[in-house]
Amino acid sequence: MTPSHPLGTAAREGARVVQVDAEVIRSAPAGIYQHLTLVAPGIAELARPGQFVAAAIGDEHSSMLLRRSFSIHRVSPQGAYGGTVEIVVAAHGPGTEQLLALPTGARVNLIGPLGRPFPVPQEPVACVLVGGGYGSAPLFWLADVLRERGCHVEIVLGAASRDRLFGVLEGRRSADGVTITTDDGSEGSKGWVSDVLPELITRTGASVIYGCGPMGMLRSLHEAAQEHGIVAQVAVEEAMACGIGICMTCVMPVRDATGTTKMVRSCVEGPVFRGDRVRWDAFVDGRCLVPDDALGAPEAGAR
Amino acid sequence: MTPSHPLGTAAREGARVVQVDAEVIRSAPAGIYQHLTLVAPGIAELARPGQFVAAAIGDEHSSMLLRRSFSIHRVSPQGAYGGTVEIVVAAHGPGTEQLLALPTGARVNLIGPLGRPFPVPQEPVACVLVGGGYGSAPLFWLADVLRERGCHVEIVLGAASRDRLFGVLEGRRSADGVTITTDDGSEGSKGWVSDVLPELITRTGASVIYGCGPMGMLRSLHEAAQEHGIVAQVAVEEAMACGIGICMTCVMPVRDATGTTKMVRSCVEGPVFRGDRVRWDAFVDGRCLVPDDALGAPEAGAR
Amino acid sequence: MVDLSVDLAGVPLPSPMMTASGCAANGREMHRFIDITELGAFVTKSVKAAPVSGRPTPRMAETDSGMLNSIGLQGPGVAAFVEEDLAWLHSIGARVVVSIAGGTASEFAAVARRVVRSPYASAVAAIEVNISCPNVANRGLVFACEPSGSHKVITLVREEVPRGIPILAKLSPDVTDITEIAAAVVKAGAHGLTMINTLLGVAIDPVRLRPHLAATTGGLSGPAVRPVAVRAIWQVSAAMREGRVPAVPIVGAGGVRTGADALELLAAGATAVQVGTAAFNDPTAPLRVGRELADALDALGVDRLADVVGIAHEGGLR
Amino acid sequence: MVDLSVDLAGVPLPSPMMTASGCAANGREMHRFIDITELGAFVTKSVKAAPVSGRPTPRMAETDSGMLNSIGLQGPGVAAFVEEDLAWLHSIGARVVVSIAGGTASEFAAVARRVVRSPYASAVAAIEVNISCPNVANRGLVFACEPSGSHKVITLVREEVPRGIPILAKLSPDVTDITEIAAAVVKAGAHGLTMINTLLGVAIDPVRLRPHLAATTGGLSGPAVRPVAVRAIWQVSAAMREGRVPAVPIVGAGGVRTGADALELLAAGATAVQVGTAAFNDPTAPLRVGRELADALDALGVDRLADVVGIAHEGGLR
Ligand SMILES: Cc1cc2nc3c(=O)[nH]c(=O)nc-3n(C[C@H](O)[C@H](O)[C@H](O)COP(=O)(O)OP(=O)(O)OC[C@H]3O[C@@H](n4cnc5c(N)ncnc54)[C@H](O)[C@@H]3O)c2cc1C
Ligand SMILES: Cc1cc2nc3c(=O)[nH]c(=O)nc-3n(C[C@H](O)[C@H](O)[C@H](O)COP(=O)(O)OP(=O)(O)OC[C@H]3O[C@@H](n4cnc5c(N)ncnc54)[C@H](O)[C@@H]3O)c2cc1C
Ligand SMILES: Cc1cc2nc3c(=O)[nH]c(=O)nc-3n(C[C@H](O)[C@H](O)[C@H](O)COP(=O)(O)O)c2cc1C
Ligand SMILES: Cc1cc2nc3c(=O)[nH]c(=O)nc-3n(C[C@H](O)[C@H](O)[C@H](O)COP(=O)(O)O)c2cc1C
Ligand code: FES
Ligand code: FES
Repeated sequence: MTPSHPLGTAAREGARVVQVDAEVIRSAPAGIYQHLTLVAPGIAELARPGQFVAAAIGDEHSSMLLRRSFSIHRVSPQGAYGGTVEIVVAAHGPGTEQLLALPTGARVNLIGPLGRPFPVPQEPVACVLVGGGYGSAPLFWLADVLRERGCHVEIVLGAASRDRLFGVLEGRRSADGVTITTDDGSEGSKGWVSDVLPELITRTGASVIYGCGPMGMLRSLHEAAQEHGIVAQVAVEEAMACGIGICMTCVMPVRDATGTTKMVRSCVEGPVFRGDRVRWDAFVDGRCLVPDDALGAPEAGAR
Repeated sequence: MTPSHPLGTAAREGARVVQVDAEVIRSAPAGIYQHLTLVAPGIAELARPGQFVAAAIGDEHSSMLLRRSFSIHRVSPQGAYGGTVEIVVAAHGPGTEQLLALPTGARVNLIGPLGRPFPVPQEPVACVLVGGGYGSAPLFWLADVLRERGCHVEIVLGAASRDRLFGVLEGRRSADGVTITTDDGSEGSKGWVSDVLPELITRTGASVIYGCGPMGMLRSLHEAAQEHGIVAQVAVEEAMACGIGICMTCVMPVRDATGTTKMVRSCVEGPVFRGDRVRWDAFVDGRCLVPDDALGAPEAGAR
Repeated sequence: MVDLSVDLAGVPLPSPMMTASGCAANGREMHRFIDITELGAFVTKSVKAAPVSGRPTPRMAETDSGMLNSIGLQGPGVAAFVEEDLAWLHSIGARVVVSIAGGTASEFAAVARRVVRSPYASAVAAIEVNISCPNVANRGLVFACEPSGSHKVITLVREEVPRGIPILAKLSPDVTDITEIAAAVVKAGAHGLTMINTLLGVAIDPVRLRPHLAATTGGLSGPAVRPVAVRAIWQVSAAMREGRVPAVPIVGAGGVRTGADALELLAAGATAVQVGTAAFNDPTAPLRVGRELADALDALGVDRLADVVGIAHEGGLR
Repeated sequence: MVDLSVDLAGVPLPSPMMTASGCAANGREMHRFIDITELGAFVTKSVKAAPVSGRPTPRMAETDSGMLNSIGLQGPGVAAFVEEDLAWLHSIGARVVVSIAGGTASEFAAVARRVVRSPYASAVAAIEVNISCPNVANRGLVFACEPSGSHKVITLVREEVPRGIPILAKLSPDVTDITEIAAAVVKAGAHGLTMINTLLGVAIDPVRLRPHLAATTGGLSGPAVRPVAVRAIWQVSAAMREGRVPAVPIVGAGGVRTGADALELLAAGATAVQVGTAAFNDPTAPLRVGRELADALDALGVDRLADVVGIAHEGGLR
């Protein structure tokens, strides 16, 4: 099937976001993941590490209406084909399965770059970048940016098993040091990233941790950061329907500068949040509750 | 996209119909149509001219649930790939558009052969075969079968314009004579197939007319046949949801041998009907009414 | 091996999988693709007392992940149904749920009588009462949209059907409060509920700009409506748990295409599952879905299907 | 060039295309993709008197050709809405339909008052009253499911809204007879109707076997429900033609993704068309559909959109 893709395209002046019919020019396996390179003029030029793209699945006859979000792995603003964007896709459900089966030449309607990027320190400090599974995808580009600014960069890659690690070689190229953990010990040290963090923070004197991966891991990064009196910048992955801020499905409770908890959209105010702002207590058993003290929360008991 | 196609397959003993995941091995344009060859083991071995196949569109995530029916153009029970089935697809709506864009190697869940074939005369009589547009698709195979039985075969191909004719060369190979009409005169004689029929019937002394094409054309074949005291066997094309007799959407009013009009399923009791059995009067303005005298019709006025 | 057997109001079925009325004709056609005796039960097309021609065509319109139909209960009438269809189903050993319809409550009762007194009654696993028919006596308003009409139909049918053959009332989702109708039919003696029938819908032909269906309105079915089916089952099942509706088994129907879909209906409270429109896409679906269901339960570590019926009301699998 | 302009209860709009409430936030986000001043009108997210946090997550589940949402009317409250959102919409020159909500009839009235008395009232093309909210005074039953509650809301809102700003009552399809609710709200003074809001649905997580949404039930939207939207518009429009409901314009909503879809709603009786869920798939959809609609009308040889409104009731195009 060659989808006819009559979805719109958009590139309004000053919007700093575009909607394009991107073309898959390379699709290659990477462990259990699929590494896709797409020609997506406009996105590459605007993007910064930590931002993401939202992909439509199929054409107007697809039964899947909602967009799928993917961290931007890398961009190349120039190149033989025009600007390209790379993403790393893990099979999850029907939408990701369709994407990873796309042949080169196929078209995907993409919106990006979306969300707030990882904030980059003004000073050349030491940083620890932690990626769980495909969560490492955006970190190598971030590492490059940090090292250009003179930061010392350590990367920690964790996963359940060896085949679920992404970017081990790339890590060695992009970072000053790479540490690997797997739950089953099939590569690196057996255990969780949180096991190796304290030593790494202490040894490098890191003043910021960047993380991307499952919620439980992000929480442990935040806790490790707090114990060492530093800040974690975490990129969350909440279920998103639109990715652009119009549906209100992707919210989570986050404190603002005044300490007030609000249900904020992780697609526009995130996906990167300061760990100490996130209301980790609200995430329970795969759901996220509205804290009783959140702005506009139902009166306790009235829920 | 490579559909995952978890639809079932079936080939029950004695059923004389199979459901297979067929593979497209050739897809080539033919005028404005697309000529598809599919490896569909089982179907080729069972099929006879006038029968059809019903194709599923996409996999379980397709928003298009209903099967699309296509006359079998030809079959080759043997061959390098196993039995193949050929169909000729005209772009109509989203389902046919998806089919005609399929690359070779794609899979299509097919059911066939379905419906009743064209009845073939016992004696070596003269026959006129009339196809409107892609309606000619099943006629060349029928012509071969008739000529094997010693029948004299004339083919009439009609269409709005030259690019909508299907099988002009094939007709010249398969028939004793080919007549072409186009509404705009861009090939053959300008006009309708019904203009050339009377002369042809008279000249060849035909005792049966076979037809496949739009309803209006089939009706005119029946009328021409009646005027000459012969029979028309027409393959109709009513909207079908399943093609296999379980949905009751494809019905039309047809007289049985005793003269009683019943709403019969054109997918199982047709698609080939004797012209003099069809209640042509019920087809009005793109709809088909239930004649007041049909079995089980609502009391007149109570509708 | 997962134990798929279920108890439907006293009738043991080896599998929860059924066809849906009107989506498998009366068996012969589907039997060319699957062995219908392997189903939990085969559900026949709703039959009325006399032959019915049904509606003019077009009778169907494809819609996104669904379809509209306006067949109009075309059928041979109960006498021919019993002699030709039920007899054949009986002969091959199928478990049959006979779906009955009528324009008046007494027509329903007459059809039921004819079926249960036939020589083939031993094949009848249950009677499904399709109360989503226009009530001739009430301006053609559908019985299922109104508690008192629904109550009356079930009451009269109940008088005709012997003990041992459960009566299933098939409900329409097109009501403000489906638990109200559920309560009415269970109180009238229904031993189970089938949910849901189609939703009323209209499609317009985008070229002619007139209704696509010759009958204007039709019934919407297919995966598009599954969330509505799951909701209806959820609501009625919750009302049963709260004692607002007497507890009886629910047969789920609406948009089931895969094993995961069937599991949704079961977890929401259904004991058995019908596959309707999906069979037009894939005639093997009623059995295929059962296999996929068994595989899904196996993967979840569940041994007995009965253990997941209504489990979503209890917080799900732990 | 097809003339797409329409008259919405006295308010001239250059195009029938609108966003749908809750499917375009309050404008800024979508304005990054399309110029929302080119729409017939921009419809804001339903706003209540005070800030609302909304429901826990997951708040959405994708379904076949649709989705369920349980946002729970998250919003900043009317004061912040007026100062931040309406002010901005006013500043860019958008025509705005302000959607209001409440837990009591007087909350609706208070929200309406605040909006129409604001300095930005000149941007308000209409007030859309989202009566598909739980009525605190009536066991949380949704206002739109019951004629008297709906009537009361519109009556009180009517008292607050000056002449020249039409009031649109937004109806729920989850009722036995939508024409009854339509009649109640028009009699209470609604100048138009928006149809339809979402259908109540449930999805079950196939692994956890518990409701996918943290809130259990959600609203079903998207192309899956379009046949229900067209049916609701058809029924109410037919009732208006028969004089059973006073004639007012209908704003169609429900499953519009393409120009052909919009044409379905218009031909069934809608004067304007909202695009909701499709915007999550394609944020340009509200304008793109308008272009496709113009092309479709052009191909049919229709010069004025107004000529096809309700044409399906008259046998369609000839
Ligand atoms: C900011 C962000 C970055 C992400 N980056 C990556 C990445 O680099 N590589 C990768 O493989 N995956 C990434 N994900 C997760 C990815 O979006 C989901 O795996 C994907 O949407 C699942 O779609 P599906 O059709 O396969 O599954 P389904 O479960 O069928 O999806 C159903 C619906 O739920 C939504 N959904 C389900 N899971 C998620 C999820 N985890 N996050 C967001 N939406 C979800 C989908 O968008 C869809 O609308 C990211 C998610 C977010 C929010
Ligand atoms: C016995 C038979 C033989 C046919 N042979 C051929 C052939 O050889 N080549 C060819 O190009 N077409 C043939 N057709 C017509 C073909 O089936 C339709 O063009 C096709 O189904 C349209 O699908 P769509 O998705 O493109 O259009 P849509 O209009 O979107 O289809 C929507 C729905 O309506 C049904 N439908 C619409 N038009 C028809 C129709 N004319 N006949 C049956 N169902 C319809 C489709 O099955 C589908 O369920 C045949 C039809 C029948 C019944
Ligand atoms: C073509 C068609 C015919 C139907 N006929 C009947 C019928 O005669 N009696 C009945 O109770 N339900 C009938 N139904 C409704 C189905 O039995 C079922 O309740 C509904 O379609 C929802 O299930 P599905 O989504 O799996 O199809 C019919 C449905 C379709 C699509
Ligand atoms: C995420 C979401 C949020 C919605 N919020 C509102 C709302 O606040 N007020 C309202 O009246 N309708 C709301 N709706 C309903 C839509 O406005 C619309 O009536 C419905 O979704 C059907 O149209 P669609 O199929 O085009 O989405 C919401 C719908 C969705 C999907
Ligand atoms: S995903 Fe839609 S608002 Fe964030
Ligand atoms: S197409 Fe289903 S019965 Fe003929």
